[in-house]
Amino acid sequence: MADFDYMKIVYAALTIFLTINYGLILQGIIGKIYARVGKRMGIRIFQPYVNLIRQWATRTSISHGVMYYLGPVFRFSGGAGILIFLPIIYGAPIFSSFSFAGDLVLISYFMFLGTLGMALGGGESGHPYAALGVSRGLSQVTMAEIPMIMAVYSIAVQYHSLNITEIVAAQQGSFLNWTLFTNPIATAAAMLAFLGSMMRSPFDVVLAPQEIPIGPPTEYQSQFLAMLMTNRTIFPVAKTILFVNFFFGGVALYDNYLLTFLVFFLKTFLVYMWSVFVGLSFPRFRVDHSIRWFLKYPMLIGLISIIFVNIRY
Amino acid sequence: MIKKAFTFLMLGGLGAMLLNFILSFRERTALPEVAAHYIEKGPAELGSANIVTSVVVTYRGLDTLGEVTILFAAAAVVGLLIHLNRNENAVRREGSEILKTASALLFPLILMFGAYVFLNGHLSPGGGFQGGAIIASAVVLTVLASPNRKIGHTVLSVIESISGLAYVALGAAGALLVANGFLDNRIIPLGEFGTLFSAGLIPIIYTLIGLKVGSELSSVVISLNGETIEEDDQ
Amino acid sequence: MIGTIAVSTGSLLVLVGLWSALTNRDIIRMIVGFTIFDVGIHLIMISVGYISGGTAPIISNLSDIGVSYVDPVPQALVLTAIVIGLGITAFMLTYAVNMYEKKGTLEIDKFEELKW
Amino acid sequence: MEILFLIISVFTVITALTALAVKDRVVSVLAGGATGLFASILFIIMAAPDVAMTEAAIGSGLTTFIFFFALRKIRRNDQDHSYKVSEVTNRSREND
Amino acid sequence: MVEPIYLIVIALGAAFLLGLLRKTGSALQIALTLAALAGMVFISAQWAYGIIKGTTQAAEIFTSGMNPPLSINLFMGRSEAVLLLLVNSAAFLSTMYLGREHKKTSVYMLMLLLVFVVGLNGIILTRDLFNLFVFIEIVSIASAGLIALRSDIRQLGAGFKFIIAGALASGFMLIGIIFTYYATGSLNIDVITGMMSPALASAGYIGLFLVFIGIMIELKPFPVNGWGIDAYQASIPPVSALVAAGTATAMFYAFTKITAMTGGIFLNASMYIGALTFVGMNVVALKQTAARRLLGYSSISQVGLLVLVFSLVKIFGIAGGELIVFGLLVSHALAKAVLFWLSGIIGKESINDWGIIRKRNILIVAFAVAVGALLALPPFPSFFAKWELITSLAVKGQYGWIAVILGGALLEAVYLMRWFGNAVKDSFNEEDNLDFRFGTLVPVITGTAALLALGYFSANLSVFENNINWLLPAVVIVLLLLDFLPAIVKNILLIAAIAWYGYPLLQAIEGYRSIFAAIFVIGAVITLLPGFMNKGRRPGFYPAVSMMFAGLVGIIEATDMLTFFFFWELMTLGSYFLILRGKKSKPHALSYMLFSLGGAYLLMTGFSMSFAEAGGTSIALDILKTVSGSSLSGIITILLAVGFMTKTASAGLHIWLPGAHAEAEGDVSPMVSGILLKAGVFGLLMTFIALGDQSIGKINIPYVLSWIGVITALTANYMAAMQEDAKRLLAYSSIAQMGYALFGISLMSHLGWLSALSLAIVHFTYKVILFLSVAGVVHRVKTRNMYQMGGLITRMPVTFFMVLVSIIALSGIPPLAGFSGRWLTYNAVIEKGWLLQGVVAGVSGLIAFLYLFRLIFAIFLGQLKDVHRRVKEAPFWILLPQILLILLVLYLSFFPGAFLRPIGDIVSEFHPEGALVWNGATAVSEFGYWNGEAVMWVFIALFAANFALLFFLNRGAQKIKQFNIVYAAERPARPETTHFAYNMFAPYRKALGFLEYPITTKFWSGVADLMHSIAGFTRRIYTGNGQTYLLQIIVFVVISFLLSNGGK
Repeated sequence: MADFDYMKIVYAALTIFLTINYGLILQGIIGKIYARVGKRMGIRIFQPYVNLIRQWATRTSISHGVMYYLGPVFRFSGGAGILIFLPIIYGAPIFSSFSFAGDLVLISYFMFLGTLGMALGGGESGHPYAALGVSRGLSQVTMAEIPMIMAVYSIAVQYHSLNITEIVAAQQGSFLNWTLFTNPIATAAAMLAFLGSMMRSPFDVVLAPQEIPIGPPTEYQSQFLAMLMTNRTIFPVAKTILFVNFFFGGVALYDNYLLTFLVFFLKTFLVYMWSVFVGLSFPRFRVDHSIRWFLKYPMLIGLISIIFVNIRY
Repeated sequence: MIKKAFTFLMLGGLGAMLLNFILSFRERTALPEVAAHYIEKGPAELGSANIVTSVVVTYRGLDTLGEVTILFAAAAVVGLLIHLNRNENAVRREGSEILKTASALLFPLILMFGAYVFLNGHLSPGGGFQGGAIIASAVVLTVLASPNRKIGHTVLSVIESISGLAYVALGAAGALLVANGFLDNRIIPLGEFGTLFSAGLIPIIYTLIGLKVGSELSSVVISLNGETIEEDDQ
Repeated sequence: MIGTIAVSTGSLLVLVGLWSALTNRDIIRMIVGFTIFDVGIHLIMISVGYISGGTAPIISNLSDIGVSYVDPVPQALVLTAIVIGLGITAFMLTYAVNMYEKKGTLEIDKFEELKW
Repeated sequence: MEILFLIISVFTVITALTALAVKDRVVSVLAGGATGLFASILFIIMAAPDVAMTEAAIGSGLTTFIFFFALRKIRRNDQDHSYKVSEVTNRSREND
Repeated sequence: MVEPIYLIVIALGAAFLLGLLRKTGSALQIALTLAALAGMVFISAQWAYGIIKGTTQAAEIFTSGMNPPLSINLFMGRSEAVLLLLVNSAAFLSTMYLGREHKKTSVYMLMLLLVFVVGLNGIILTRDLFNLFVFIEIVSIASAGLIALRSDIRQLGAGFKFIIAGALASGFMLIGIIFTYYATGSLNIDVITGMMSPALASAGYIGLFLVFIGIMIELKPFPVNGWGIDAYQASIPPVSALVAAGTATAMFYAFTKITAMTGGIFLNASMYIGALTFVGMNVVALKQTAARRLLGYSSISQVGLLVLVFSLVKIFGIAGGELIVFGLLVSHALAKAVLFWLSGIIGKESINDWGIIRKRNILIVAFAVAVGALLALPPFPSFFAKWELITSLAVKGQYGWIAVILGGALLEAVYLMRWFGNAVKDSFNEEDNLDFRFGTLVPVITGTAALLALGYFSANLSVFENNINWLLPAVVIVLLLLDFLPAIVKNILLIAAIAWYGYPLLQAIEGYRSIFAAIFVIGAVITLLPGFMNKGRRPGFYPAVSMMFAGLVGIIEATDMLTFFFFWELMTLGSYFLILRGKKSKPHALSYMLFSLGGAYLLMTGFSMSFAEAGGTSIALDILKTVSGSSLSGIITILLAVGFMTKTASAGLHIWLPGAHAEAEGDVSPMVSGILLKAGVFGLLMTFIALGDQSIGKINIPYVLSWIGVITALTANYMAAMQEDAKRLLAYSSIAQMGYALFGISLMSHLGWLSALSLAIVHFTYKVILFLSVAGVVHRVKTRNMYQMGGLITRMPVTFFMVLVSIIALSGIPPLAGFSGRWLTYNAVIEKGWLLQGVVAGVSGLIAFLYLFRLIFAIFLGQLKDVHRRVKEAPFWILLPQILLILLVLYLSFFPGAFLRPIGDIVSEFHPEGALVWNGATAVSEFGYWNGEAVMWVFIALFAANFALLFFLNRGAQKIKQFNIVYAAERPARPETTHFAYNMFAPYRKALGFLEYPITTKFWSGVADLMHSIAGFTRRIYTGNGQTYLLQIIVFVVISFLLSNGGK
């Protein structure tokens, strides 16, 4: 570790901070859109800021136990970890701080750390709905990830690499180099998988116990919740960035920083919107339905993408 | 019925096998080598006029010892089974007076005849087995005549054992002492050909066999008649 | 010729004896079948040793060579076999008697305690 | 000689068949003994006096005796113990 | 040197003398009999020793002072001497055993015994055809008498059937003898042998045939042996023992004489009859529950095997065939005698009542030894004999016969092992008594000891050079003898022994073996630590566990196939005993044993095939390499791979594992799951290192295996997620992990193998931890059902931490060590291009989360049950090994390079291309990169920062009461109602339930049912009717004649 560049820690912190802000804004906008589609007023754009700060400011003197305590820690470590392992903006060392530590396999698996922590924390609360939610979530995510794994293999073979930076690099030049156009089937499969992992309708039954009336996160309150909320702010962004990197040419560093951020915003927003759009259009699946659904078209598409790259590359 | 037909079919198969042999069977015109040796050299070698006897007692003596053993085993099994299923209280019908008298008269005669048969085994047809059987038939007669009479079982078994032991001992003596092998009859001089005291051990062995077979068969008969040899033992 | 007749007779006796043993359910008569079977075998054995015009292998005079004798070996074997046969018959009959005492019947198909 | 031999052979087989065919146990045993006796005549013709003697004394004589002792014991036990069922079966056996 | 004729003289003399001693006390009578038999044992031992040592020449004994064709001669050679020793010893011991019967049977029993022994000796010694017949008759009559020693109706019926069948057989033989005499003019076996020419054979054909078939019937061939089996069943056990050890041996020897005499014209017939008997009897035995009848079936089947083997040896001119036959014969005779004696001590009719054997441990040992010898397991003579047989057959290309022999042996294993399982597990009535006394014990112990000793000697007699390290099995014996010591002492001894032996071993051994050696040795020490918990003696545990570890170490050390196979079987046997110790493990241990044996037979075939392909000279393991180019290499690969896959429990061959591992004792499960399974991986690696990438036709074997591997992983993970039983869950998880390992190996590349090997190591660590944790929990809460637990984190925090770390490691989540395997697999899959398999592997990895969450949640989280409020932390001795291993896991996680680099070097030896490039702590592959240390630091930093933040902000938080939650507007009062753990993944099951459809189980139970219904159908030929048996014999004779005479 002698030659370690300690500035990277600062960069990483900066990355996290910016992402939190971006995520909060995104949440506000999307909340607004959701409401408007439903002919409601909706929240204020900055309402997520308020919520988050309020939670951070509240204190509780309740804990259900060690794992309950560690749940949010795991969760946030997982979310933040992904973010700093990701090369966010191609060519900008500041925004790809720890991407030297591993490739996309690392990121795909690191994602589960948070999930696991959350599951365990919720579990220790002793609340049956927490476990119920976890079991549903796990059930669903296993199947939802199938097309994703297929798509990952597909593009890894296509680019002959597991290195995200290299994958992004290969898509530079023209938007026709994007995976979206060079390997549309894999993209389709991955985008379907994306739906499953974004916890939105039709795949949000996982969170349903919340509504009747509490689930894993709501057994948490105050700063525990705040930590979870922070993670929920950055995690979708991280995920979106990953998809942008994979399929939509990534975000290259332009000479004009504003342009860079504009492209970044546009791409991530649109990708994020995809899940919102689907969520608005379809009713909720039961878990066994969604499992079966993922085993049908998404998997088929994934299979085609694999066969495609097998033939082509 | 089907079973019988099937049995018939299978015995037919067996018959075909035998027929196969019958069809290829030609009566011998000359003796095989070994048999020729027995006929030609046998009398000089062993001193027995009856070649069958010399074959039985000496040349194939081990067979005969085995044969005696089989009879011994059979008698033991009969004794064992009867012993295990003793039925002391059975009342047996007495034979008629005529039978009783006849048996009393005949008994020593038959015994003597039996002795004659086995003593002359090396000279004429007959021998230990036939003589033994004749002795046993004397016992049969007695048993038929007076079924409830106790016959000297102990005597029988002593005779049987001693003759058996002596047989084995003489055989071993052939291997151990004078002659060339187990059951060799030449441990005593062969004597003059054609006389009673000739052919070395053969008449002695045949006598022992006769005694043994006679006592064994007798004890079989007695056992089957419903008595055990050593009732007094219990 | 005598030899062939004897072999044939022996074979027939073998078959008749077996038939009797195989089809009579009565144990006593099965045993009778076996004695007949034995007699048949003995006949076959003796006929194998028979030589046309041969005399019994009892030599009255050491010097009369040239007389044709029958083979003494099969005769010795048969002698043994007959005694063995007696042993076995006695043995079977003892069994039969005991079986009868235990079960009161002598039908072979009543003794199927052990099977499969 | 051969004719005699053949005739006795035929008798041997006939007695054997008799032993097979007759219903009565006793007759069957006797016929079996007779088979042995006829055979011993055959043995004599075939120059086997030793065997003939043995067959007559043991194979036919003593064996038949033993048969009768066994039969006697069976019959006697029939009277000693009353095996009702077996008697019935026995009788039916002998009748058919 | 005493003349052999005195064998007969002594016995007969004693028998006749007994007649005189009728009136004396029974003690004298028995003493006389035993003295006579002891004399015979002495004479035969003297000859056997002299001839084997070479100090004595084989001797010919002429009776009546004439030379052989004129008189009957006996022959005392090596075979005769050894067989006589065997037969006479069996007779001596059985007579000892029979002492008690003597009172009831008067002197007759002893007479019959002596006569019987005379007959056996005569059969073995004589060289005269008619004399042979006489002795056979003696044996027949004497044994028919001995059958009826109790004279009950069963014995009488059986004895009568025995006599009439014997009379028929001897009648045929007599006709045959006279026909032979007619054709050859002689009765002397040697003379006839010398005369035998094709012309003569055809002239005397019927005669020779009848002699042959007569002897054959005496050997009780299937299906015309109902009379023989009835006799076995009806006799009192010591008599059956004598018949099985004595008569069968002598008759078999007579058969060999006759075969030689006929110039081999009936070898084909005897070969088929032997095979039919061997297989047929074993099939029929499947449905048998009467112990002695079962033994009867088994005896006859073994004789069938002997006949078959003898015929094969003669037909194909197998060198050293005599030793093969002898090994089998002696093992069988001794083992069967021991079993019959045991059956007498037990005194129970049904094999389901044998639990009473546990009243005396020595009896179980004897039982195990006898069963082992029958199944040709090491270290018994039969093991070496079978090895030589199979290799020789392979050299001759007789794979069909190999299949028959091994298939039949497997059937035999089914009922013998089932019986053994019953004996060890079934309950028994404490009030029942054993016939346990000096006279019954000495025979059993002598037989057992003889089997063990002979095993040692037969290894030296083997024609193959082997480097079996007898030190290893010796440890087992020592522990067996020390079984009376307290468990703690034995534990110390065993650990010390392993350390003492293992430490130099680990330093000396190199290459991929060193990895497995490390797992086995270190694993052994670590998993033995919990043994210190036991206060008592723990009888039987240490011999078994030492046997397993001895086997594991042995396969590592082995350099030749025989040694490897020896220790492989030893390991299997030891682990079987271990598994069988579990409370409800009876059926699972059985299926474990059967699958293992099946696998072992495949290995044996594979080894033999490669031995044959390589020229049939060397059995070194290295010759596997030389056959990689041969035409059979594909088949060899399949045989070996499938053989090893039974051990790794790949899909289709896995059904034994869940039960076996779950039902095993707490500290046994980690041994069998964490350590033993690696033996299969080791074998697979060994196979593919030597044979490489093989194909059969256009089918690539590794490709097929890759699919089997990932499907195993997928289905097993799914099954694991559906379990309620914590140990079953872990067991399925092991299956899945071994599936990954298989997949890794099948990739046949540097990265693939690296992943498989690293998986083997890390799987060892976390699976041992998990099983031990669960063992600790089960130890405390007394149930394995997870839904009956819950909330134990507060009671068992250390255990919880162990499980937490292990499941993170197992799931492959960075930063812990399990991730290395995943990362390597992805890289390897892309490199190889087998993406679909990669996808399945990936999906099954996801499904693993389901069961891991279930495991930790259902046990440790949720609400604590009322009954568990006073549960304590797991005992120290269960925690200690976990702590040691956790340290290892953390070390491997921090420095993945520390083990990936050396392994990479080892793998490079076989697959140099595609190796990882190490750039500091970063591993770089063709596609990606990964820096384990950096990930670890990032994680620690994030974790620490977040934790510090939360802790600082929430410093006052207090743990609240258990029910301080509200759901459905209620405050729960009972923990049972709020623990969501039963059928946890119900929706999953609803959607994917088809994966649970037990195809494999259905298939195997279908096979089992089929075999049993065949058995049920076939055994109806044994009607119990003596007359039917007679008819069967005649049918057999006629059909055999037609078939064998077909060409003429």
